[in-house]
This record gives sequence, C-alpha cells and structure tokens, in this order.
Amino acid sequence: MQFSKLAVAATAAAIVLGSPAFAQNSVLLPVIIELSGGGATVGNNWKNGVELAAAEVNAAGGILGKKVEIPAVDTQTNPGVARAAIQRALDDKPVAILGPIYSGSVKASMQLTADAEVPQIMGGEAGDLTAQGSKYIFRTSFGQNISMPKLANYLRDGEKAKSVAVVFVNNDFGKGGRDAIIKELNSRNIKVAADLSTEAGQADFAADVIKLKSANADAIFIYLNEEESARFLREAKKQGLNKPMIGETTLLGQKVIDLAGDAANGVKGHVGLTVDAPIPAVQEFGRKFQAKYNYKPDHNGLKGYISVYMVKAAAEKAGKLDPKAIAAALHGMTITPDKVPGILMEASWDNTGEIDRISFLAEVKDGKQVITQTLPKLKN
Amino acid sequence: MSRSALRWSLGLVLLGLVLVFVPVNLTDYGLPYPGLKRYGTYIMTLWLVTAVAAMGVNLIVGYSGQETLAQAAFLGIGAYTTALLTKAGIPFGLAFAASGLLAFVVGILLGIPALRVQKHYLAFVTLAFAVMAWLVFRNEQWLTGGVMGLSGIKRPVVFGINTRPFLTFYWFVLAVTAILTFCMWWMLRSPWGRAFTALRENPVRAESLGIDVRLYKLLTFAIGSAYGGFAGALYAPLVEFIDPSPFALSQSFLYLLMVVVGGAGSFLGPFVGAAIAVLLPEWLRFTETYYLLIYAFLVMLLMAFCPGGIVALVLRLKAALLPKAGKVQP
Amino acid sequence: MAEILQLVIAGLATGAIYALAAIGFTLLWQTSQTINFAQGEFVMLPAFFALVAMNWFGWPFWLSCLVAILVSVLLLGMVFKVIVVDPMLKQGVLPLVISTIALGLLLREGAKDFYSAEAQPFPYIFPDRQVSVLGVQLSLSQIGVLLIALAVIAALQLFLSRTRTGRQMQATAQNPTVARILGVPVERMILYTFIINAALAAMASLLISPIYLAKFSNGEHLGLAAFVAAIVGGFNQVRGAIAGGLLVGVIDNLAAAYVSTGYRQSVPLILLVLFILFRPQGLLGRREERAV
Amino acid sequence: MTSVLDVKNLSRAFGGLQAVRDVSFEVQEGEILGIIGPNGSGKSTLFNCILGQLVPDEGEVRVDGQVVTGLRPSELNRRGVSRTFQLLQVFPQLSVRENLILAGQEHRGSRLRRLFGPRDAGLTPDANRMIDFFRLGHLAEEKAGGLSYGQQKLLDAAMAFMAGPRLVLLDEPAGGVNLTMLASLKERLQAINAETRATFVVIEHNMEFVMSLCTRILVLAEGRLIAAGTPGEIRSNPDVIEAYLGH
Repeated sequence: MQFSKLAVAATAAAIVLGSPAFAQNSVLLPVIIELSGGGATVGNNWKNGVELAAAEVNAAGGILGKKVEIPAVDTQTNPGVARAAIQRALDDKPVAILGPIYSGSVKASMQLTADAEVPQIMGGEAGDLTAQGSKYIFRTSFGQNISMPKLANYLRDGEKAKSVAVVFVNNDFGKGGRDAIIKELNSRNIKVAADLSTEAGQADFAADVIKLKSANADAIFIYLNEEESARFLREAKKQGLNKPMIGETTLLGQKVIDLAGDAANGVKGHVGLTVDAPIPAVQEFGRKFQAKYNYKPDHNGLKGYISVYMVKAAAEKAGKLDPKAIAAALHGMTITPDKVPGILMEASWDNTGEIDRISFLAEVKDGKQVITQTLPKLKN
Repeated sequence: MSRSALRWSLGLVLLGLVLVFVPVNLTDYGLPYPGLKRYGTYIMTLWLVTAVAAMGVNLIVGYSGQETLAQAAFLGIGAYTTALLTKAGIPFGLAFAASGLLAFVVGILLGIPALRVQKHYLAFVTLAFAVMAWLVFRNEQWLTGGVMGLSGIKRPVVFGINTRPFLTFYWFVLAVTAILTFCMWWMLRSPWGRAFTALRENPVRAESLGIDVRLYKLLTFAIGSAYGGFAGALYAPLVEFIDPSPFALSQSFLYLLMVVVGGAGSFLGPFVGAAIAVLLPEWLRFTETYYLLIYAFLVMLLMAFCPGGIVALVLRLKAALLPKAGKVQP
Repeated sequence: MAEILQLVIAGLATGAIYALAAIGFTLLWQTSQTINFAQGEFVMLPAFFALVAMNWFGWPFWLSCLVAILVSVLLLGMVFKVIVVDPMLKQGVLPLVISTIALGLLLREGAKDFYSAEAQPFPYIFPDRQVSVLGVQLSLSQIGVLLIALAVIAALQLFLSRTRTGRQMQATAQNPTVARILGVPVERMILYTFIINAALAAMASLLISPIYLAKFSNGEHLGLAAFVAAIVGGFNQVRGAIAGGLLVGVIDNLAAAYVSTGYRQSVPLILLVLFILFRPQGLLGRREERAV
Repeated sequence: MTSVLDVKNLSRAFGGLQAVRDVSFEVQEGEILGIIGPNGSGKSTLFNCILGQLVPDEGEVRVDGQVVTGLRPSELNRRGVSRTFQLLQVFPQLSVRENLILAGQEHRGSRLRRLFGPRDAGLTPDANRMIDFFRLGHLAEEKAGGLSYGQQKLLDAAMAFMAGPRLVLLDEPAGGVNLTMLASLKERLQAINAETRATFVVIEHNMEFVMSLCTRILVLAEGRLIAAGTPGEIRSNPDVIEAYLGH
C-alpha cells in the first residue's frame, strides 16, 4: 500500500468532514439529548416536547420573526458523547442549547457553553449544577436541593414516618438525590433504616427487595430511573413487600406506571411537574402531545416544551437574538402564562439559573396519577 | 531497492504534510480549502487516539494471535492516571509515561495466570478484568469521581507551547501518534516481530526453536495494553472530562471489532479500523440510528468473505484489477 | 435465616435461567468450537418475538410464547448455523468470534430500531402471589420459574442419555472425528445442538423477561452471566453448565445483599478468575492436557 | 566421559494406557542413534517427554550431565537441544533465509539487544552458510511456502542446525521424501554430523534409511525397550522380528 494514495484518501476524507451549514436566517436551537442508552425514555420525551413547541412557535411567526431550527443529536446517555455533540453544535453559532437531561452529561458539557457564552437550557436535577458558577445554565425543573426538602416534609407530615428506607440508583441522578434526602431526613429526626445502592440498568431487584423486607421501615423512598423503578415495583409486589412506597416525580411518571402495571398502584410522592396537574393549559398540552406522538408525555416532555418558550420569552425581553443577552434576560425573570401561554405555569429563574414554580403531591390509583395537593412557589 | 525506498519516503512525507494541514484553513493562503472547524479537528484527534489504542489491540490480536477484551479498560487506566496526576500538578510527560507503565504492569499481572492455561482463557480473563476495572471506575468515587467523572483536565504545555487551542492539540497528538507508530514499526521489523509471527503461526514449532512463547505472548499483551494506556493518556486531555462509560466492556468489544475490520496483522489495519469506527459515523449521519446495525452487518459479511479485513480486501481488489501489480498475499 | 433462604431461592430461580443459557453455550462450543458471544442477545430476542405476536398480530399470550420458541429455533438455531457459522468455520476461530460479537450488536440494534429503545412490560407466566413454606414467605412465580427450568434441564438430560439421537449428540460433542468414524451423522447432530441452544435460549427469555422487562440491552448482562456460568462449570459438560448457572445465580444474590451492590457484578467474575487460576477444568469438567 | 543424552527409567501414561514404561538409554557425543518400533510403540511420546513437550510421570532426562526433566521446550532448545517434527513445520510466509534467522535468533545476545539491534540479529552470514550447506542457495529469498516438499524438508532440517546444537532429535526425517531428495538429505546429515560432532537421535519408519544412517539402534515395543545394538545386530534379533510381525 502506498502512502501517497493514502494521502489523497485522507484529503478527500477531510473535505467531507466539514459540518453541514445551517441557514443564517433562523434561530438555531440544537437539541443535545439522550435518544438511546439508559436515558432514551426521558430524552425522547424531551425531544418531542421541543418539537411540539417549535412547530407552534414557527406557525406563529417564529422568534423575533425568525424560524426556529431544532436539529437533534443523540448523546447515547454518555457524557463524553454529549460533550462532543455540544462542541460540534457550538461551531454552528447557536442561540441556545436545549439539553441534555442526565446531570452527568450536563456537568461534562456546561463548561463549553459557559466558554462560548451560549445559554444551555437543560433537564438535569442534580443539586450542584447551578452551584458551579456558570452564568449560562438554566433549569427546567426543580433541582434536588429544592424537591427533597418538600419530599421530606411530606414523609414527616403526610406519611408520619419515623423511619425510612432509601433505595437509590448509583448514578449522578440517584446519588445526588440520596445525599439530599438523607440530609433532610436527618434534620427532621427521621431514622434512615436502610440505605441501598442499586446499579443503573440493574435488572434483578430480588436481593434488594428481600433486604428491604427485613429492614422493616415505616416507608420506602425509591429514587431510581424509570425502568429500574418499574422492575423494583414489580419485584416488590411479587415478594409481597407491603410498605408505603414514596417517590419523587419519576416514580409516579407515566412510563413507570405503564411498565409496572398493577404494581405501581398505591405509590405516592412529590411531583415537580406533571401533565395530570389540575391546570387546563398543562392538560391541553398533554392532549396535543398525545394526539401527535400517540403516548402520554412524562414531565420531561413538559420540560422540553417549556425550554423553547423560555428562549422565546427571553429573546423578546432582550429584543435581540444574541445568546449572551438572552442568558442575561433569563436571570431574575418571571414568565407568566398570560403573556407567554406556552410556559403553561408561572415560573421564575434566579441568578444561578435555578427555577421556582408550584409543585404537587400525588398518588397512583388504578394505573393513573392523581394529584392530591398543590404546593405553592417557594418565593412570591 | 533504492527507488522503492525513495518512493516510500516521498509518500510518507506527503502523508505527513496532508495530516498536518488537514484541519488548517488555507483560504488565507489563496487555496480553496476551508479546513476543519473545532469539531472536525476534535474528531480527527479522536481518530488518532483511537488508532493508538487499536495499534495495541492489533499487536495482541493480529501479530501474536491472542484475544483481548479489555482494551477500553486499559484506556481507562491511562486516562484516569493522567487525569489524576496532571490534576495533582505532575507534568504531562511523566503522567503519560506512568499511564503506559501502569497499563503494562497490569497487563503482565493479568497475562501471567491467563497464559498458563488453554487458549481463549486470556480472552476470558480480560473480559472479567474489563468489567472489574469499570466497576472500580464507577464505585471508587474518592479517586475517580465515580459516575460524575473528573472534569477540568488540563491540556499540556509542551516546550513552552500551550496545547489548549484545538489545532495545537491536534498537532501534539499527531506528533505523539507518529512516535508511537514508529516504535511499533521498529519492534515489528526487529527479531521480536519475527518471533511474534512464529508464535502466532505455529507456537509448538516456535517453542522448539528456542522462542519462549509464553514470555513473548506476555510481552505482546503487556505492550499492546500499554498502547491502550498511552491512548488513554491522550484521551483525557482531549475530552477534558472523563467518566466510566467510554471504558465499559462493550467499548472493548468495539476496539476488537475495529482492528479485525481494518485488518488484523496488517500495519495499517488499526488506522483504517479506527477511521471506520470514528470518522465514518460522521459522514454517515443520514443513517442515524441504523449506523451500528449496518456496521455489524458489514462486519459479518467481511468476516465470512475476507477475514483479513479491509486492508486485505483492498489488496485483493487491487490484485484483481491490476494483475500487473505483482502477486499479493491475500 | 429466613432472609438467607429467600435470597438462595431467588438466586436459584435466576440461576436456573442462567443455566439454560449456559447449557446452549457449552453445547455449541463442544460440537462446533463456536464461542457464541451473541448468546445474551439470543436470550434477549425471543421475548420480542412474543411481543410482536401479541401486540402486532393480537395473538393470545400462550400462542405467542409458542410462536416465539418456534421462530427462535428457526432463526437463532437453523438460520444462525447455516448463514453465520457454517461459512465461517473454514476461516478459523477468531473470525467466528468477531462475527458472533457483530451478530450480538446486530440483534441488539435491530431490536432497538425495529421494536423499541424502551423497556417493554412482559406478562408473568405465573401469578405473582406468595406462598408460605415452613414459615418463609416465598414467591410463587420464583418457584414456578425454578421448576420449569429444572424440568427443561431434566428433559434435556434424559434426552441426551436415554435416546439414540441424544447419545449420538454426546459422542459428537466429545469427539466429532471419532463420532464420524462410528457412523454418527455428525452434521445433523451439530444442527440439533444449534436447535436445542435456540430452544433453551427462548425458554430462558420467556422466563426472565417478566423480571427484567423486555429490553434490547438485556443481552449484555445475560450473556456475561451465561458465559461465567459455562466457564465456572467447566465449558465441556452440560452438568457443569447447570451447576455453574445455579452457583452464579445464588452468589450474585448473596453478594448483592451482603457484599456491596456496587461490586455485586464483580463477585461472579472473581469466581471466574479463581477457577481459571486454580481449577481450569471447571466445577465438573475433565482435565485437558497442557497447551504447548 | 559423560554422555550427551542420558534417559533414566522414563515412564508416561495417558489415562489407563502406559505409553512409555521404564525406558533408559544413553547417547554418546557424535553418535547417530536410531529409535524404531511399530506404530503406537511409544516413540513419539518418548520424544515429547525428552523434549519437554510432555512431562514424564517418572524418570529423569539429563543433557550433558544436567537434569532437564520438565524444562520447557524453548529453554531446552537454548541449552543446545533442537528437533524436527514428523509433519512439516516451516513458516510458509517467511522466506527461507528468514526461517533460518528465526531458528537462530533466540540464541544470540539478550532479548533487549534483539529489540534494538539489527533486523537480522547479525545472523545473515550464518544463515547463508546454512543455505549453501543444504544447497538451497538459489531459493534464499523465496517464501518457504512456495518450496517443494523435499526442499521444505531440507529447510526444516537446516533450521534444527542453525543454532549449532549439541543434540538433535529428528522425528521421521525421511517421511514423504522422494528417493533422490532422500539420498541428498542423508548425505547432508552425515556431513554435518562429521563436521560439527553434533549428536543425533532419529525416529524413523524407513528401515533402509535408518540402517544406513545410524550407528546404533534402539527398538521400542508397547512402550518398552526390547533391543539395542548395531544395525546388523538388530536386523537379526528374533525379538525385533516378533515385535514387528507378531501382531
């Protein structure tokens, strides 16, 4: 084999490598999201939510008169891939990045968006994401630093639990949540009867359920991803584990209910965001989503949908499509549904990108999530 | 003899020039070539890093006829070593050497028991090791950052030049890859390379000629794994963030696949294989999620009809189309 | 004590399923020197055949299970042998290994792209009720899984030792050359082992999927478990694979409960390495001559 | 004077089958010893036990007075014991010269020197000498796989002598070689024996070849040594005739 021919081949290869150009006359919002791997469920929800919102925004004339473009890239639920994808997306001078959801992927890539001064509207819930000092990171749902105190209050006041067993998934999402809830339980004098780590993608929960049976806690707090939650609930039912099962948003989500079947009935907990919320605009969104994609969205569908409207509202406030100005506009901003209907519920962002919004307590009854109480915003 | 040597060195210089200038924007110099942007250059650098790891696999699989299912784990060892050492303020050069050395030592420790017993047992032991290494990366949060990974890994300063800009870092990796490639080439053309061929083709005969088959197998496995460590040492500053997922067992399978697809036992095989694994998905974006499906299917076709991989396929096609080019080993 | 008993029984139930996969793995290795790295995917896929029959064609569950087994025998048994293994045998062991790795990738991605990337609920064959045995609460479903798996294994053992075809298969497994000289139709026997492998994998799939949920990526874990079970069992005996499977299942559960969940996966692997170091012929395997 | 090879009470069984039982013999420097026996009489097992390919159950093997029982074949080879195989064992994709350099390289310098030193380990002159000696001169650059069977057999033998061994064990060197090549092989073996004083042990089925090549012959039957002596004595030994014809 001759090197000169290789050289020609390499040149040809290099020319093809150039990235595709996007029309300059549009609002580029790359969706960097989990479409495969462990986060496929949440990622697809997010992506569809974004698509739905983008179609509405474009039908209504776009943002500041320009059409929205939302090229989606799969992160494979892999932080390294997510980072590379965001690097690639930043080459095309986007207005904002939408995604990812997994906190590990967010953490791996947030430095890039901060360096490029492009707002990153993401779905991560790890508590420390907004504590890294980035001026360009924005949440679409509560961080664990906000949801866990609400949940601990519910365990104390609602369930009247004196001891709680914690089951969490050993990834960025689960560990963050576990650390947050244990801190909150301790400060409320609730005993942690068991502290069980499980693996991401774990298939067999027999051993965990058997251990929980002998732990004999007043309630079990389950903080796992969708599929693992469902497997756990099925195993718990199979083994006859009769304790109150308490969760945060995910455990009460539609996907878990679909997968776990009867085993999900009776699960209770705190829900940051849900299409079952007793708010007409949110339920209307659920119907539109169901009509278009033929399944019931989970909270990530809502998060994706809202993210587009966040950009729209901030860009209109800033008056220009400049990423830096949009980020600045979002800080300290409150978006209300009467001005921007697509935001669905009034929401505010502080200077770190943390979100504040109302939230709910819910329960699964007969394969359906039922809202039992609405919790107010933290600050008014 | 000397004419062919001249052609070789000319080709080599040309290839070097192309590789050096591929990412550079030449429009300022009056040439109609826009170069590669940040991401394109990143992918080219990733290709080089992957090729270094694949060269190691090729030494183990192609040249000494063993099986390794742990190259991604060795990459991880190198990446974590470099990340932790450079974060502790140790210069990159030392961290790089330590990464290779650690992978080498672990390779020796794994190889000694595995090579005592039957064929394929090295494959089994490496498989077990790959999973265990990954578990350690995930679980030892105090050291590896666990699933959250390690971020803020700095790119090195070489001879006073900061390699932080993506183009400089590409050139740096290109230079390191060139050196590692030369070392591999030198070893394979030395008497060692001859011994590798012998022990792969006929270990019993090789042993009877005084070739210590077990020792050479151990050395190839450890050196091949060290290349994984070196690749990891380059990977960490390239991505500037590491977490356990690129070092999982399934990734080790992909390294094995890419080497066999490129051409196990052929010097250029790992480069071709790495190109197919890293560069091709970028051109075939339109295939989206079907890419791996198509890839797997093509691998199976290739194995059934041309187990020598793409390099052998190209040579075979060349021999068929240009019969005058002389006889070629299939 | 009750806890340990429950853990052991749960472990035996999953272990029996691993054993089903490991037996096929061992059979293929013995008769045709095929290390099937796609074995995990062979266990993942049949559940999807059943789901297609149920959800696309609307067939009842029992019929869908039957169809899944038949389709598996056809595709993962016969077609696999004729299209994938046979053309590769002349190319040697490594290309075949690579080819099965690629096949695993193909099946995994295929299930993902053509059915769904998300986990699918799969019905239990047994009702999920509890029974009390000697004061210990046990799951009916687990006992059912254990019984079915053991029944299948017993039937296979009877077939191998009591029938003419079974004995011919064993002869082929032990030494194809001698078997051929003795007039055993070796080619047909090899085909039978592929069919049995596919049928066992399908059984394993139908038993495990209610627990794991049907998902394209299930093969990764299952393949590793079958692999470890086969090697620990000795790689050259069906009985060894059974013992290996049960052992891996129990140890996995005990490790999860008493060692650490983070490292539970490593315990069977450490077992594997220890066996390779100190007892390379496996739990019940025969000793082989030293290589070189 | 110590003998070059000294085998004492060697035994080896496979399962229930006693392949070699209590075999003892010595070989003196420069001798060409033949070992014959019917198929399955244990010749190959005996060879493999001496050469470290198999570990004997009992007994001892000494080379130049030193115990080498159980040493790995490569270690034994570096101590000056080399061999050929019953079936052809050259490296087909290496050239004739490369094959020879391979056969000699592990005997030269340290392993590290071989990594950093010249590509041929300084063995080209030796290899060329060996090529000339076995009259393969016109084939030096050819790939070994392209040679005729007889030529490969010569190369196989040449490889065994490349490192200047003390003791060479030849496993059926005449098998499958045509008559002219056979004469040439025998003549070269005798020449190298005369020139280097190397000691040979030969297993062979071709009686004519053995009788004319060897100075002394041992006969194995059912794993036991049943006779020893000069070719003439063996030819007339009734036990030997019984062993060959009795079954």
